[in-house]
Amino acid sequence: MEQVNPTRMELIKKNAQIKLAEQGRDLLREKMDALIQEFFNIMESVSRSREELEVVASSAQRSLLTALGVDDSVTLKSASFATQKGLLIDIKGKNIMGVPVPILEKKRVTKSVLERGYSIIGVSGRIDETAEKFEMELDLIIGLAETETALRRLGGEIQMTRRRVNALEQVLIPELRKQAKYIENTIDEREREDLFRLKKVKKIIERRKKAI
Amino acid sequence: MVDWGIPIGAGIAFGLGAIGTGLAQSKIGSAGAGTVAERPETFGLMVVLVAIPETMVILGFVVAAMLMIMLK
Amino acid sequence: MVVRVEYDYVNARIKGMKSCLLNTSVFETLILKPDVESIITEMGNTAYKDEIEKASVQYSGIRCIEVALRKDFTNAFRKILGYTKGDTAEKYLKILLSRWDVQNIKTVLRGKNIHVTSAEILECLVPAGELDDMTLTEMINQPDVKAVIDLLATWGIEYSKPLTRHVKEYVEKRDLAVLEYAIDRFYYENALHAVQGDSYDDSLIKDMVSTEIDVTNIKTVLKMIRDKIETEEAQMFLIEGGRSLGSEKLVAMIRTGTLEGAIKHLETTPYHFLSKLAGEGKVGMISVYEKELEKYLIKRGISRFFGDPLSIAIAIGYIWAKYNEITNIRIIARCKTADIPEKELRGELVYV
Amino acid sequence: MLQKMKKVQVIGPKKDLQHVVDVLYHSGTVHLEDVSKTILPGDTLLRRMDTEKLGDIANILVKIGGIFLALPKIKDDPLKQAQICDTLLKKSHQELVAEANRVIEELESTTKNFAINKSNLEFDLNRLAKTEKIVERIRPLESQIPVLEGFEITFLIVQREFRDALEHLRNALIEITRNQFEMQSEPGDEETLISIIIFNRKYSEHVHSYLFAQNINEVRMPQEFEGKPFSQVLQLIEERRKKDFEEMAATDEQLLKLSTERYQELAVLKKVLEDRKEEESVYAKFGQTEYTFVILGWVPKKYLQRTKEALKDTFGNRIIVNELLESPDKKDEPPTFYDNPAIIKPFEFLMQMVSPPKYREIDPSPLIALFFPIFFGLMVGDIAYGAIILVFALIMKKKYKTELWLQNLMNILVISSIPSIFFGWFFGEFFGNFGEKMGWIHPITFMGVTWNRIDALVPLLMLAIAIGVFHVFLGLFLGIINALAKNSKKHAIEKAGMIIVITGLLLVIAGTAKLIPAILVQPGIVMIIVALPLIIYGGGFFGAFEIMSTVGNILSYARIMAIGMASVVLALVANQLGGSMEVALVGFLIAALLHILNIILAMFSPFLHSFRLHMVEFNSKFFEGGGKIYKPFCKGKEGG
Repeated sequence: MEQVNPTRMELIKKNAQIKLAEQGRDLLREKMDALIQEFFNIMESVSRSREELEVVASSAQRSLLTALGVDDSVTLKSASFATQKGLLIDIKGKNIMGVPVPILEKKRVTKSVLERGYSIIGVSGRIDETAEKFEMELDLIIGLAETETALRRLGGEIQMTRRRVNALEQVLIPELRKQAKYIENTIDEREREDLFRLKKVKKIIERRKKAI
Repeated sequence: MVDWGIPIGAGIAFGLGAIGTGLAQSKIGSAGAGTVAERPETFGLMVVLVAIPETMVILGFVVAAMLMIMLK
Repeated sequence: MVVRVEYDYVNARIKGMKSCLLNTSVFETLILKPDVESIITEMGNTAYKDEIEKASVQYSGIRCIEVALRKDFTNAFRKILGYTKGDTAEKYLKILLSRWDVQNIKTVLRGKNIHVTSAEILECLVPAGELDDMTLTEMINQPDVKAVIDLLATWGIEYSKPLTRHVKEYVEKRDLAVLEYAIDRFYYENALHAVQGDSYDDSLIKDMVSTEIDVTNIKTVLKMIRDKIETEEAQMFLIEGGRSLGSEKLVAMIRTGTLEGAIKHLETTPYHFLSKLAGEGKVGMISVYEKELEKYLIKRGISRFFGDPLSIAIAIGYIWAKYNEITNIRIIARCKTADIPEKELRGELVYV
Repeated sequence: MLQKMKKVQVIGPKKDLQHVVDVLYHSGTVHLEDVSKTILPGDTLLRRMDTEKLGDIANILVKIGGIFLALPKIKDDPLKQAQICDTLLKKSHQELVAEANRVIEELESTTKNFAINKSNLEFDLNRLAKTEKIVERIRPLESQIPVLEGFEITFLIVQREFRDALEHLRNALIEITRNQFEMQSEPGDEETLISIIIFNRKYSEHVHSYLFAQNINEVRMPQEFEGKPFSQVLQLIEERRKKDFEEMAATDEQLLKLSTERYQELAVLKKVLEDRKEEESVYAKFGQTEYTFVILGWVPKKYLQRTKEALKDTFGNRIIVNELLESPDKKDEPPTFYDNPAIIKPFEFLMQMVSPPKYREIDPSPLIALFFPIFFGLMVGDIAYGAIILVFALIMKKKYKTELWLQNLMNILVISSIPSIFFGWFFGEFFGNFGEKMGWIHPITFMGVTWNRIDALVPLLMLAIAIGVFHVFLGLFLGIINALAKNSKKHAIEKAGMIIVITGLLLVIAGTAKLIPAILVQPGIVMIIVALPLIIYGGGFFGAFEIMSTVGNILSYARIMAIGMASVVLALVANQLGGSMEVALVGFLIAALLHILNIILAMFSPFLHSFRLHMVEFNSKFFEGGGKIYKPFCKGKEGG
């Protein structure tokens, strides 16, 4: 506190700083509100797709089980050889309130029976359905990956903003206020001192006048 | 001059019975062998089954013997 | 006298083998068992004892059961084939056997296509067919798809023909399915070709093969409709030689564009039972139809037991019954691994 | 007689289990049932007894079986085996398992390696044979093309339908190799052409990648032969084959050596372990709760008290024996316990060969014991034959004491030979008509007939049929009793109807044949008409067909006479042929030979047919079978 110059000039400066900080805080608050709103929007869609994923996954698991039971595991594995291919996904980005969010270029993984690489004559419908359900699951997972990443980024951003707001509100602004108050006090004190001194001087002058 | 009719008749009666039994037993026998190979516990039953067609040759023999003895 | 295969001995043995199939009460106990381990124990009391014991040395759990079942099935097949060695009946059994050859060749080709390790391919083979272990191992040792086909040709194995015929197309399209279709189709054509005669045995096998073609075609049609594939393209995947469904009928089915419509076409055929299913609100799932069709096929196969007792009918009936049994056991065991409730488990089984 | 069985449940504290099992084992009265079959799913209280011990024995046995399979078989050496067996039996369970594991450890990897090695060699030989065949097929082409340094030779197989692919290939090769190549084609078989191309090695990659996409197959050789001239390849194959064979022989020899060293030990170990497993498997039949065990079993009623007391004496009130009520459903069928006097025992064996009776059925074995020897005797009917069979059976019995089944069969023969001798006296036969010719014996005249089997053909036939009628009626009568015991009135009525119809038929036939007063024909007809509805009610319309088969069954008893006849005729022929010989010795030899043949036949044929008459004609009238045999838990499991 010592480094503050208790001058009027300084006070004006501090007051300006306080105003700026308050403005910034308000702005950040607004941003946070917006982010939170966006966050909940995405959150809703994520939980929806999560539920969907669970349903699809359990039904895929079930199909797999049936196929394993009826068609024997080696047949299934053999069929899986036919369809083993890599999966290419393009990733782009977009901005939500300054937060970079990925967008996965969706090439649908779900294929028609003719695209799976095995002959449909020789592969049972169970295996086919199992493949299809897992492809659906994969589609969902990819979609979910996109939204979940966005969600995580947004969450991070919200937290950061909140920290900033807090810093402004609880540290910076009170500090500035304190300083301004101090300057004000100091200036007041000094003024009172001056007044008193002036009065004292006046008294001395008057006494001298009488003495003469 | 011997009367050949009776012995020939008896021979036919016996022979045909024997052929019939043989045919039947060959089939039953090979099937029986198959069954016993797969399930040894059926051996007793198979013996009986194989013996069943023997009725034919026995009846053939009865007829033949009757021809020979009674028409003498 | 007509010279025929000596079926009396063979069929008596097969009937003996049939009597070793599990009866319903054993199935009930299996279904009621709480887990896979207790199923293994229970199977130790059945005809599967030997194979279960052998497999349990190497594997445990579901793997043990699967290996034992596979082995037992192969053994049963080999046993029957052993009786008919040199007989004309061998021809019929080989038709049934070549199913595994086709499957094995496909597996090897698929594995080679994506460069799976040899050990992994070997694990997926079921050497129940004519291609023995040696041939299969040599096939796996080849570097690529074409080399496998070349090897088949070099050794004069007939499957090389349809494969070679389509190599060019495969290379152009880079699509293994081309080769798979070729060999699948070849299997059916070959089977039908082998039973051109008019003996009882020939007609019996022909009936089975053509019924199978029908079933396969119906499945194909349903899949095509569901995935909305153009009629012209879909037509290419149909197989000639069905029992009661000609290609015209099948095309008409595809043209309807809906599963219900297609199934309506089947009403006058032996496959009318599918239309009953359509009303039950399970539409859309091909596997539901497929299950019914397979049930039909299995029932038809097993019913051969009541055919001429001195013909190939008995062997066919047995093989289907055995197949059915093994599938059922596998389903039970699989369901136990995932704690499927008993009621749903029963739904999956194919009781005949 | 079949014994009444009681189902019992023995419950006690777990610590006494071993002891209780011992006591039960010594009392030898309990037929154990598998408790685990009665455990309901979801029953957490009662569990199957743990049998971990069994698990490791089973595993060891499988492994030993595997080793056994790999080793060549060597003759059993009973002396040595007994020695090893003694030492093994002294060991405790743990020691035995340890011993077995030690043996497995020593041998398994070795035998496995040998086996793998052998199968690999077979594999290789197989492959060589295949390769050789291909080489032989395409070798002729090779000679047409010069072998050049730096050039590559490739063989092609072309389906005839793709013949024009060869033309394309030629064009492509011209382009790739700038016309520096050689190409020859020749028919391979009906469907294929074989081609050879030779080109500079620097174009190799190019050419092969072209071939890859064509409808042409390259000949694939095993890698080690790739690119070598065929003469060399053939030579290599020959060398390899020789080496393989040598290796195979060496492996075999080593296996044989191993076998001579260890076979006896392994064989005994396997047997001991198998016994142990059998003993242990008993435990798998018990149930257990937290602190108690449950044993379920059947005890014959007459042994029940004894068994209970035995348990009570040792354990006091700690062990509870519950008598369970019999549940009426089929699942709970008690075991069948034959308890017949020794003379009937062998005939139980006959019954078991087909199917033991069910618990609630009448045991046919005493009846078989009565009729079987009579039928046999009637068919053989020769004093000398009977005596010879008796002696033969006694000798066989003495010689093969351990073969249980043979003992049973021989006992039957001994019992059956007695009536044979009796009927021999009755028919006056001693080696056929030999005795009569010698004036030693004569056929007995009884009921106005002289029972000489050759002359008294018709009376004998009548006798046989009469026996048939009696036997079948007896069977039907037993059928009624069985049906009533099983509460199936329909069957009882059907059988009763059958008796009446057959009686009626007999009256009609006998009446029309004037064997009995003709007045009896009408009552006969009436009986048929009255009883027919009974049969149809009881057995449906197919029941009516049963009448025909029953009549056939009765006629089937004619075989008693016919087989007897055949025996006599063969004996006569023997005597006549023997007697007609000029030289007495030759005649004697021929006669003896034929008689021996006849005796062998006489042992076999009457036996079989007597058996058959019981199983087919008699038992079908009442017998159902399919019971399980009472096997008490005691020493000598084969007892049965």
